[in-house]
Amino acid sequence: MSDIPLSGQTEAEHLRTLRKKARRRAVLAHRGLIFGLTVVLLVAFVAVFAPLLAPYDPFAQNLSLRLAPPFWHDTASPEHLLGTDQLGRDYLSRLIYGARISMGIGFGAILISGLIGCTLGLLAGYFGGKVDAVISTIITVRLSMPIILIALAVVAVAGASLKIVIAVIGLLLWDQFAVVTRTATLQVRSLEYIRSAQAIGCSLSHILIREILPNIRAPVIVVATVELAHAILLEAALSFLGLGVQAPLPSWGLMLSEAKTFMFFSPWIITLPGVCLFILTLAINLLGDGLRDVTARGK
Amino acid sequence: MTLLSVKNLRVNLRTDAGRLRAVRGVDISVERGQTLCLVGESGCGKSMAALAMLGLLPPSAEWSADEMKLDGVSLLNAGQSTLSNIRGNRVSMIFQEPMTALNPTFTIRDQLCGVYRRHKGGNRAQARERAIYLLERVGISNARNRLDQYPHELSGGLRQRVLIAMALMCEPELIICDEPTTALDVTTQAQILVLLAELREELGMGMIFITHDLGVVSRIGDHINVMYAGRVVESGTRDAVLGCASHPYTQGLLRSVPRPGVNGLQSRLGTIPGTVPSFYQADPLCPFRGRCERKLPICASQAPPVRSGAGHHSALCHNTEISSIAGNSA
Amino acid sequence: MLEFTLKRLGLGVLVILIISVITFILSHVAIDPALGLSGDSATAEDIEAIRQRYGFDRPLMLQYFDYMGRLLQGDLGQSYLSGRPVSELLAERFPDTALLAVLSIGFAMIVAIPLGVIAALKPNTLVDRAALFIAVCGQAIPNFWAGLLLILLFGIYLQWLPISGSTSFVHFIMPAIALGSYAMPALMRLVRAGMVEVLRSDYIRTARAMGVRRRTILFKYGLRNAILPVISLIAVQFGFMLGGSIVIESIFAINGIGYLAWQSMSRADMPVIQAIVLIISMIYVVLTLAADLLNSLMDPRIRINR
Amino acid sequence: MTMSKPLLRAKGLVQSYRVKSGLLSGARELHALKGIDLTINRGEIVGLVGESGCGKSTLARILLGLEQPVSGTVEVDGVPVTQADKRARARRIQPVFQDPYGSLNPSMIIRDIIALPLKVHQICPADERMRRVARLADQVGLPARLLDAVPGELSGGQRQRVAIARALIIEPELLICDEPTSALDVSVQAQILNLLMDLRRDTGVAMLFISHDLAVVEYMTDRMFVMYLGQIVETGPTADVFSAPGHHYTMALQQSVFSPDDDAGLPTTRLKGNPPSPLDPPTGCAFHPRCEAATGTCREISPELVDLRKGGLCACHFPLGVDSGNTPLTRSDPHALRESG
Repeated sequence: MSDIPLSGQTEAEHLRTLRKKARRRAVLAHRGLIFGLTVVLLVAFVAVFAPLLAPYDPFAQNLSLRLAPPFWHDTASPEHLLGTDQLGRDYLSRLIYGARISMGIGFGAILISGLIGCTLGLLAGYFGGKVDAVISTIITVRLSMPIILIALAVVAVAGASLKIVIAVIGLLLWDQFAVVTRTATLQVRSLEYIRSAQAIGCSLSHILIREILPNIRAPVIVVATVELAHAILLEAALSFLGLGVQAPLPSWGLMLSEAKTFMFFSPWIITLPGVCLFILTLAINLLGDGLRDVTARGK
Repeated sequence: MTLLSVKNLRVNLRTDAGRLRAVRGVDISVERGQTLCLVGESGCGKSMAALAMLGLLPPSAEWSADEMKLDGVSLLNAGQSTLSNIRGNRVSMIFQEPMTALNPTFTIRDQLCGVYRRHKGGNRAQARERAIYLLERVGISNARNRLDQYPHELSGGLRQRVLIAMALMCEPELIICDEPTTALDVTTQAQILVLLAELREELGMGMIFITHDLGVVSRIGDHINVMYAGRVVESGTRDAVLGCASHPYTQGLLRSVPRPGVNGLQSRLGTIPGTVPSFYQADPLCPFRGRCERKLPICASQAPPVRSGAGHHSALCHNTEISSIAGNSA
Repeated sequence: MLEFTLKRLGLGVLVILIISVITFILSHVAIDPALGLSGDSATAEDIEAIRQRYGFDRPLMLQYFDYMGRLLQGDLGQSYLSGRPVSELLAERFPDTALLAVLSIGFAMIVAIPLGVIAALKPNTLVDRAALFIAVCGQAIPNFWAGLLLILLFGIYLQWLPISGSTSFVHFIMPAIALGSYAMPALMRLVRAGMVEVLRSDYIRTARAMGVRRRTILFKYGLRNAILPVISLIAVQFGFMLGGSIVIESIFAINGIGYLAWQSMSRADMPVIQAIVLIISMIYVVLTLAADLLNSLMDPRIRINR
Repeated sequence: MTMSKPLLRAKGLVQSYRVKSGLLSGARELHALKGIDLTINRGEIVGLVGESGCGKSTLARILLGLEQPVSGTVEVDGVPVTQADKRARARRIQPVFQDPYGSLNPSMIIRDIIALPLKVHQICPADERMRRVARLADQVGLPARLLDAVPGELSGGQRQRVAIARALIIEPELLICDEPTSALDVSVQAQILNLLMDLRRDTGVAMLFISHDLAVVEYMTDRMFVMYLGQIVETGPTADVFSAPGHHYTMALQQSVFSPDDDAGLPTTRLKGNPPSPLDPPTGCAFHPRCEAATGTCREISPELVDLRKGGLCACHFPLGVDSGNTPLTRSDPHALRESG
């Protein structure tokens, strides 16, 4: 019955393929994104397959070969590529296992905080009014408390274990998720497709999960990367202060802390774990920036 | 002498999907005391053409023209500082969105007087007198007190009036209005149109009025350029273009507007089938050929000629006769 | 404006009240305060005696009101370790931490604001990329590691700066750089983003169409509107500096409240810890309140309620 | 066409919002609707005209059940509908909104968007659903190949067709079209208006057509209402309202319609001043500050809707086309009130 043949389709399809191509090009041309993605995947791979990749048992001490320097030194021990620590443990193996701790704690923590933050943000943004007032106050309270101090205090009270550290970091880092989800939901809420869904008679859960969530995923993913880096640094800081992961587990932060007494004579012993931490967080941040650039471009 | 004369203006925008050819060779000429309407649907390049004339294009844009003269002086190689001295002084521009077009953190006085003192110098009192005079002239009651208000304290209609006053602070020779009434209520729109027409008369300015609304054109335009896909497809006096439209696109547009006294049960609106062609390909042929009811075989092989009739009435089409009456044209 | 102030003030008080509940739980519920007060060598009877003397056997609500009452009088309790009043300890240690935080935020601002503005003015150029690179690196370097590297470089190899202590201004240079480098990237990004957004706005286009000079547009219109959100972020970051000082102070042995917190932490000296948490939170609340008020003074959209 | 029982009847709808301006001064009331009566018969297209802030979108949201009025009732088929039978109402009344770029979920494909109402109301099995979607897409002039696209790949007009298809798929009896073409170009607007007229002819669906554009309302509707600041100021058969408007505001609106004729001059505006703020409405007749015929009576007494001509109501003390001298016409004349009450 339509009297209007819509012949412009070739144009829309043409644009669609052009945009897709452009986006692929943008992703590939984004050096930060590619670097970040590669490093994060690599570290994840190392973390998963640590037992297969590590040349030595990371806990095995060899007191006769303490503080052996890495390969670029003249006095390097040929068996230990990156030398040994103050107890003669193979440094490369400990660094490989350290990736496990960092990635495990990082991902575990942002899973918890993402769940808390997104739920609060969605509810606050969608309902507004009193719900928003209450949730916004909770967010303000959380922002007002010094993270490291609270984390340390809780760990001091509850005892330091891997699970506790994950839980504490997860329960503290949800604020940015909540803030960003709330803002994004507020923007989407007033759009007419949400009103259409309401007028169709869709249930609340359908509206929140199917209509809103998929359309705010881009900013949430970007926050997730920022918070992943944040969680990894926070774990390192807690362990560095002696109230995070406990010895003899090889956390990079703990390794730094244990090594700092020896840094005057063996500077590489603080350089190596620090470089690992730096490169991993750098990669995660670059990945997040890259995702932000690429998704913003699509709009 | 022609106030503003632009020949073969082209504007390209660099985008992810390639080079978007927004304006593809447009000629514009405005006389003092005359209103030229650029009319066309969204995306036809009318706003880009106007921004190019003032050097206000976004950084992603590049432009070229064979000629661009203000009062006989070429602006083709003018630097930013020359253009900046012209803008707001000899040529002013008013935009569509009154709600966001004023700086929220400065008072009306700061913004009006700033423009005056930038171009005309003078002391605070002079600038203030001029601002009050103009605010009253554009129909703002209580102008003295309004001076110290911030934009968010005014309604949309009032803000548009403030913007008009701001554009007139230095008595420009040419004013460019980019859809100045589109965001306003219909009753306010009529008031603003009358105001702009009166001011043009009073100050002897030339005016370029950009709009998508043929009804508005019929009320305020002296000369009309109908734009489609980055080109002027028909040009002529208001009476010629609206009364004896020659280009199939103009005719289609005019047929698609609901007219007073007509109900949908009695007659259907005319429509233009299809959609606008790609903006990404250089195409010297007629941009309208894919949607045209009167297309000829030649349309697919040769660029359309400019068919001219009496009194500057012309259309870019193979299959048309310009039939306007010479007596009607200015 | 007055209403806005009162509203913000009310929120601040509410937030501090909620935090006081949390610190109360930390110091009175999570661990047994009687155990802490009595020391390691106390017998079960000693502990019971202390519990009764301090009223730790009463209902928690009563204890909380007591606690609040004492807080309002400035009594923050007594350190388990030294036995001295916590308020005294804090007063001793606070100046060093405040100095460190001010220097750090100063360092961050001096680097971030010019870099952000320049990057915004020349987007996608070498300057912009360099600024972005500095920001990304600053964000990724763990500040305790940065501290250690600074010690190695300037303290050990070059021997330009002292590596520990807080006796002179010079002692604060390295700690301030280490701590400030973490706040700098966020500030820089916000300045850049704010500037880019403002420069793209309709009213800047209007100003350009009216021939307003580029200089005026950048520094009068642009910076003023772009700086509004930055004020809030500086307040927020200052709060983070105070909290983050714990790591840096422990590395550089600066005798501030961060160092005190770390010392107390390892011995579970809860009165000191809860007091520090409370104080830092209060400073944060006051600073963000001040920032909001400053913002509203500069932004007529908030200042004038229609 | 007219039946004894109207499809939809709204009685005395009042809506107000609390606009918070601060802690101390308390919240101010924004009276969005001040007692609206409105009926829509089966198969009828009813127009609702007014400018921004007059409350027309609020009315649409109340009729759709998206917000609750402070007082007043909405009846469908003579039965009052309440918040409880939201889903039942949704099956009979569906919206078409203004913004074609905001009205479709950008992360769903067109096919699923159109099918969503069927799924939510569990009307038919999945394969039947897809057949219905295809049929309706054809009916609204949407090429089948677009069904697997996402909204971002469609033009404004195509999106509005999708919105219309989604609204029609559960075969509602009433479409509430809230400015369905005001974001579209004229040539696309013509396509959508034609489509709506065709759908009305083929399916007999009734419509409430909300617009600020009087020309479009004249083209589309059988009967119309004119709203100003939360009140209906004039109503009647569209042809009558246009041929002889009674309210001065209707007249002003009519004069603000510019048809593209070659001999039209500058518009004549008899309106004074600027539209008032809904937060601070004028006393008496809300239109009096802008009305050239306003007298002292208009400043003090709010006129009620009275019968002006057969089937038409108008709320004006001194309506156009009625020579009443200096005596206000409406019942709200204080003397008349005294006599009757």
